[in-house]
Amino acid sequence: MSNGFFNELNEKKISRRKFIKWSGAVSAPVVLGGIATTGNMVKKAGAELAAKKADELVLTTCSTVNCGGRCLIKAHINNGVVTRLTTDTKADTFELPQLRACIRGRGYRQFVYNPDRLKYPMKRVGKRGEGKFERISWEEAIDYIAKELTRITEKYGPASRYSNYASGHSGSIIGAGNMIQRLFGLTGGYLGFHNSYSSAQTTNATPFTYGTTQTGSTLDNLSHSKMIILWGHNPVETRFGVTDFYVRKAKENGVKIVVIDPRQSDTAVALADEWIPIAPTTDAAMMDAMTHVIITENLYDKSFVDQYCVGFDENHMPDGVPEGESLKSYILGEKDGVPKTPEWAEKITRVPASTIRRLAREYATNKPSALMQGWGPQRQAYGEQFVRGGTVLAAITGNVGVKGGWASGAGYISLVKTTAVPKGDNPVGLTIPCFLWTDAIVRGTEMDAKDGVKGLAEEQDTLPVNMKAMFNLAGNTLINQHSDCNKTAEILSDESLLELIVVSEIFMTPSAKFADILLPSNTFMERWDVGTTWAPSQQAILSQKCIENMYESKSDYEWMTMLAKKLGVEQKFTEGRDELAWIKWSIEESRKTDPNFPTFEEFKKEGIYQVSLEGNSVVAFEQQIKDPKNNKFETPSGKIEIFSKALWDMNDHEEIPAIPKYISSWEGPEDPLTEKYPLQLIGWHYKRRCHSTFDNNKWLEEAGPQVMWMNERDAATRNIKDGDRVKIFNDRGEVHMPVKMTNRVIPGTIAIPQGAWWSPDKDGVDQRGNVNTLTSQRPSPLAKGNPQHTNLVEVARV
Amino acid sequence: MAQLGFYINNDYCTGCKACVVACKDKNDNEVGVNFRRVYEHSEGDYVERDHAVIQNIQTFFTSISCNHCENPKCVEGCPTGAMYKREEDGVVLVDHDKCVGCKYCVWNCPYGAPQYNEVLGKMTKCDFCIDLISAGENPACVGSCPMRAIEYGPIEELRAKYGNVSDIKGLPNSSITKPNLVITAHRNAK
Amino acid sequence: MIQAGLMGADKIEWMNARKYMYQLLIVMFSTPMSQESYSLIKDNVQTNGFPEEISDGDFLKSFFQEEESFAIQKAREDYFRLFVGPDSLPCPPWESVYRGKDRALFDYPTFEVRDLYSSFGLEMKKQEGQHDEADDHLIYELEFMSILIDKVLDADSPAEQTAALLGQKKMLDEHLKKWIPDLAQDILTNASSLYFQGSANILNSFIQFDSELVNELL
Amino acid sequence: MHEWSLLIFTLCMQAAIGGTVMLLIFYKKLSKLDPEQQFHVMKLPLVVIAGLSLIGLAASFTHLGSPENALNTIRHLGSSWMSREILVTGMFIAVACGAAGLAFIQKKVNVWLLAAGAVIGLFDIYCMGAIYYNTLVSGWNSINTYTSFYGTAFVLGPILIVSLLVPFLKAKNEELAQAFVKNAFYIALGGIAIQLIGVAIFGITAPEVNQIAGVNVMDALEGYQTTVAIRWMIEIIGIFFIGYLSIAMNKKIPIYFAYGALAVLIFAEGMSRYVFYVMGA
Repeated sequence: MSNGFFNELNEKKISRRKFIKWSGAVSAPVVLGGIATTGNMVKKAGAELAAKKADELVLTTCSTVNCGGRCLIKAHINNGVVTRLTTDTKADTFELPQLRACIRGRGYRQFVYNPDRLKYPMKRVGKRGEGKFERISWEEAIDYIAKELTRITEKYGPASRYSNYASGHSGSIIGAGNMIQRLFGLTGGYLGFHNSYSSAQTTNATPFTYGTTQTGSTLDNLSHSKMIILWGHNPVETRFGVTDFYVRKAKENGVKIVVIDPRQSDTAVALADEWIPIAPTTDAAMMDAMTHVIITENLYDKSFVDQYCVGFDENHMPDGVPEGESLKSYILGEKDGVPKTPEWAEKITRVPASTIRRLAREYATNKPSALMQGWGPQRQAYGEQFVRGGTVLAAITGNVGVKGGWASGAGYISLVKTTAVPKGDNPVGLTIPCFLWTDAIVRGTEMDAKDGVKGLAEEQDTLPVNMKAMFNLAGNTLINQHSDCNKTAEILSDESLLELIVVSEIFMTPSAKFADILLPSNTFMERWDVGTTWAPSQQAILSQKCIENMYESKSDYEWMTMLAKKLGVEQKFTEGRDELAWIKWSIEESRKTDPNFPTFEEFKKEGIYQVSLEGNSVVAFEQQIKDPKNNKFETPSGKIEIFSKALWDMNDHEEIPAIPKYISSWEGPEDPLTEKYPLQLIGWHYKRRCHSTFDNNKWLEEAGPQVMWMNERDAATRNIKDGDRVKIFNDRGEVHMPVKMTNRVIPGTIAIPQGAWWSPDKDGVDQRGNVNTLTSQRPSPLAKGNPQHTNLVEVARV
Repeated sequence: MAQLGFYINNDYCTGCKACVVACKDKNDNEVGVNFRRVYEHSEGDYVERDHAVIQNIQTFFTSISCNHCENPKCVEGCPTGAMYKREEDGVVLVDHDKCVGCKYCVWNCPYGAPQYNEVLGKMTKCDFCIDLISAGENPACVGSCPMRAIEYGPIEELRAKYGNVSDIKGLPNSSITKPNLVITAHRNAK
Repeated sequence: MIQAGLMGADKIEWMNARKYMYQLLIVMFSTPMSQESYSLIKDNVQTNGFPEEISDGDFLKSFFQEEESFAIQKAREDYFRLFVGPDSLPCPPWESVYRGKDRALFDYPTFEVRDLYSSFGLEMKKQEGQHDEADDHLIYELEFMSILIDKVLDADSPAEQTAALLGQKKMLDEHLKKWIPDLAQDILTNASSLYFQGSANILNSFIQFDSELVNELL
Repeated sequence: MHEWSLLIFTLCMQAAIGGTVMLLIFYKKLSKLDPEQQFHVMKLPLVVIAGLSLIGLAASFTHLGSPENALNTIRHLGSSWMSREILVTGMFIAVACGAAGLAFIQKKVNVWLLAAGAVIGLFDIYCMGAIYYNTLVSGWNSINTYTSFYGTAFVLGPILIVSLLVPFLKAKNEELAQAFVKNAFYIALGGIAIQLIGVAIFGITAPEVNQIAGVNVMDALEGYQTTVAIRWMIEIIGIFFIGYLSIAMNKKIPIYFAYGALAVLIFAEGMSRYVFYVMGA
């Protein structure tokens, strides 16, 4: 380097003239008031210049998306960045199996560091649903929400405020939905919801048989069963904790496994000795036929029925019920003249009569046997009948409360209980079925107890006001997971109905397009929480914060604290705790009820609290069966209610029968609409998505492309070839997507994996393959639940 | 160390592809480059007797990476000698200094193991996660299988433990390259 | 305080010109177009004053001929759509996305740039509990250049000047020149407003020109 | 189907090799002319053959992912047919270019070089065939691979040479040109015969599938039946053209028709090779 390098400038290629001319081009220093052209960088705190390369830190954590698996994720962190993910590597034993990440858990690095993540709070500028937003600061966003919320509450009252059901990254202990309802509760109350999109029908119907939904046993039971029937249950893809691990262990012990499902699911392929294809919405008919065989061939457990059941036959009926209403009389067709024989069922279910007869005999004679019900078939127009049908079969064959048996029904059980942050009470005290939120927007004031509204006071017979403010946090149920997207889109786009929609999301999902205020949410690696699984939950994992919040994202609790401050209830809302403090509080609370729940320090070090099944094996209703004297069922009659007086008193016998009956479903195989739309459509939980999360992950798209399954016969008659792009349509909507021609689905039925992001073109035709473009908003009669596997459609080449 | 090999319990493979994505995550592979692949094999048909449906649909999944064969045709056919079989544990590797990206090994491998990487312009393949093994860990795919259906180890041990079936329906005949692979066949794959 | 002996008056003027250029680019890419920035750029920047190597493909000229409020609105919309979100970004302004392994953030470029900043005693301004932007965001790389130009101007010894210029050379050659052309190309293909087509051209051509200039100076 | 570079490579090489063989056959007759005139006539074909082989070489490079390692490709002669083929092809190209260069310098065609080129060329086609024959791709490990390669050489070679030689020759020696076209016609017919034999054998052997993701060749070619049919029609038309030319030479049909026939045949052989690579897709 010459001494003063400037003085050689003249000989250099860049001529002076050019410099002179150029230097005048940008005259005034371009420093704008609001724009910090400098100042984003500051002198380095602490003198050490070249940061020593910190050695790798490995933290155990887990995601808190609404996934049943809850796998252990180990984040390898190098100076503040997650560079690699691994999963559980401890010893893998029968009592304490490893919680290995499935295909979804493997793609989390692309989830956290995806460039398409929402980064800044945004305000809608175009029409609602148009998807035009501009960046605003957090203060602006919180001010706007506070101002609007107060205005709406004053104008319409607190009952117009609603926080939507969410199946996304909704957290658990300190979940977004609970926290906003806590905040609403402190500022006048809100319209709450009951049920869920996963299990509305089974949560409502099971108690009418057993008085509770806790009908599940620990999975080590399965190794003692002689036979397992997985009815519409596909744990391999839906990931109910480590169910597939235990079902495999059972299979190794020679247990016969039968899967009944319109699709030959991955569970049927890997675990089942036999797959029985059945037409959707007809499961109850097959159950009735099986009951017919069990009764007529005297295979039922007489003593069990006498001692523990009500409503089996005429002399086990509660009083005040006319003749011929018992299970036996219905099955033998004494009143309606139609005996529910396997031949009768064959025409409805398409299952050969001989198969029904054989299965019934096998199930009744091989004791104990486990009839495990999946949540798919209960998500139908008359899903309640399927649920109670399963419980009745388990009862009359005496498989309830015995090791190796299974009480069927909802099947909830959790060995590990965690305490969530309390929601506090809700002065408004009203809840609606979560599936009817669109009705609450358009005709809220007409919704009464018949619509499933709970908590109505004496003088109140309907909801006081339509829904006006919607908080859709960490969920895609605003449009993607809710039925009938086109109709929902219309309702949302009408700005006179909902006056405020706040969405907090990680990505730009179809629901986020309808936001007025769009808040960037952080991911599980940037916040604290504790994760558990769906039933049977055998473990809790500390969802540790591994990295700082990305961009300007915040966890829902963080921005709600700002909102609470703005609304003047910060102290009551936070009780002086931040997110981590609440987790520590929750752990202490859990330790009160479960002494060997680890302390926060142990939990942080260990990362996981897993209850070994050794000595903790639970069999549902074991006490009620062993010692019925002082262990009654929680039903009105204290017994298993095959005939439910409570249902009878609702006297809507056609839609809500007192005993489980097959009801020919609207848009079912016998609906006259089949002339126009001959094919039945069902959805299924796809292994590459957790509801709609991960739909934008390209690795998972390669592993599981979004294709519709169609039987080769149905495709041939419509001259469709494998891989063609087809249109699937009915009166509610139209979807264009590629088809996979396969015999792994029963003829007459097609299947679309649920959860793909709704991508309508300009005339509302979905181009991605969202099954909810075609599903109906007509709720099931008892639970008012979502009937998303009850659809009739037609398919044609595009 | 003796010749390494894989064991797959075909009977329990659910086709969930956790192994495929775990391998991609570990090797940072692009879409389209899969060192481990899961193939679905489905046959059989329906008989409709008036309204009833009788089926004999037989489906199973097979997870295959590279079987580091005894006499690998990819090594035999490779013009540059880039594809070579390591002495110490018989793992077949690609030497990127020699590989010319002619893709001839793709046509020679019965199991689709060589995966061409457009960006690199060279062939890449399963290397048995020798770095993880030497660090005492399991290969990415073995540790990822929810059904515990993939194991690895010296091939003789695997054969002693699980027999020496390496031919099932849908898989090319093992006589071609003598794969170091032991399979417990799915009931539909025999 | 500028050491008289070290630099002639016109050299200082050239350094300032480069600094103003970087600040102009920061303004263009760090905030959405507003009335204020519109008039400021319109009055202070004569694109025909640029040397031939730096050209905006006279998009800016025609941009300023457009009706003002329409032009501003289009530029604003483009800014959010191209760089901020909420939809998937056609041109994410991070080096890691362009040079990294799988188009994700926080890849090796982030760390290289972070080391380069810290070798000059600089680091990202940290908000409490907030990750904030990745270090290799376009704005911070441009700001680093303008800070280093100040260092050249305020240097007390030729050695310091050279060190600062070497820092600029490293940022230009090992980073900006490697991803700005692709970013500029993405902006050109995706931008709908003339403003960003113009600024993309300026950004790209200036980076090439500046790199030549710095190499000349060293 | 993305093997365009290989399609061009194989077609060019086989045409060049076929041409060399034809030149060798015609050489005896051509030597009747005085050397200076003989060179003048043979100059163009020699250049075209060298040119074709260089185009083929270039095409093969575009097929490589990392051409910088190209020198390594002959290190595995022991077991890899690919190595052997590259070596032999390299030798043929050297000889072909050498022959053309030498001819220009000495203004005389060196018959020994020509003969060497022909021999190496024929062996080269065998190597090319062996590459595909030894893979596990369903449909390639059959005699049809060899016959279609040799067939292409003996169809395109003669027609190429004839369409280059005869325009000059016609002015000087009418019936020699006539004889050449007739010879070319017969050899081309032979070429087609070889291919037909190969197709017949291919038809009767049951192709097994030795690759896990491999598709039975019959299914792979299912969509290409029409293409194959069209290909044979064009081939026949091209050959018919040459046949007509060979008998009706004097009726003032401009010899440029031979170029037309050549183009048609190249297109037909191109289609055949395209279908061949579909099997490997």
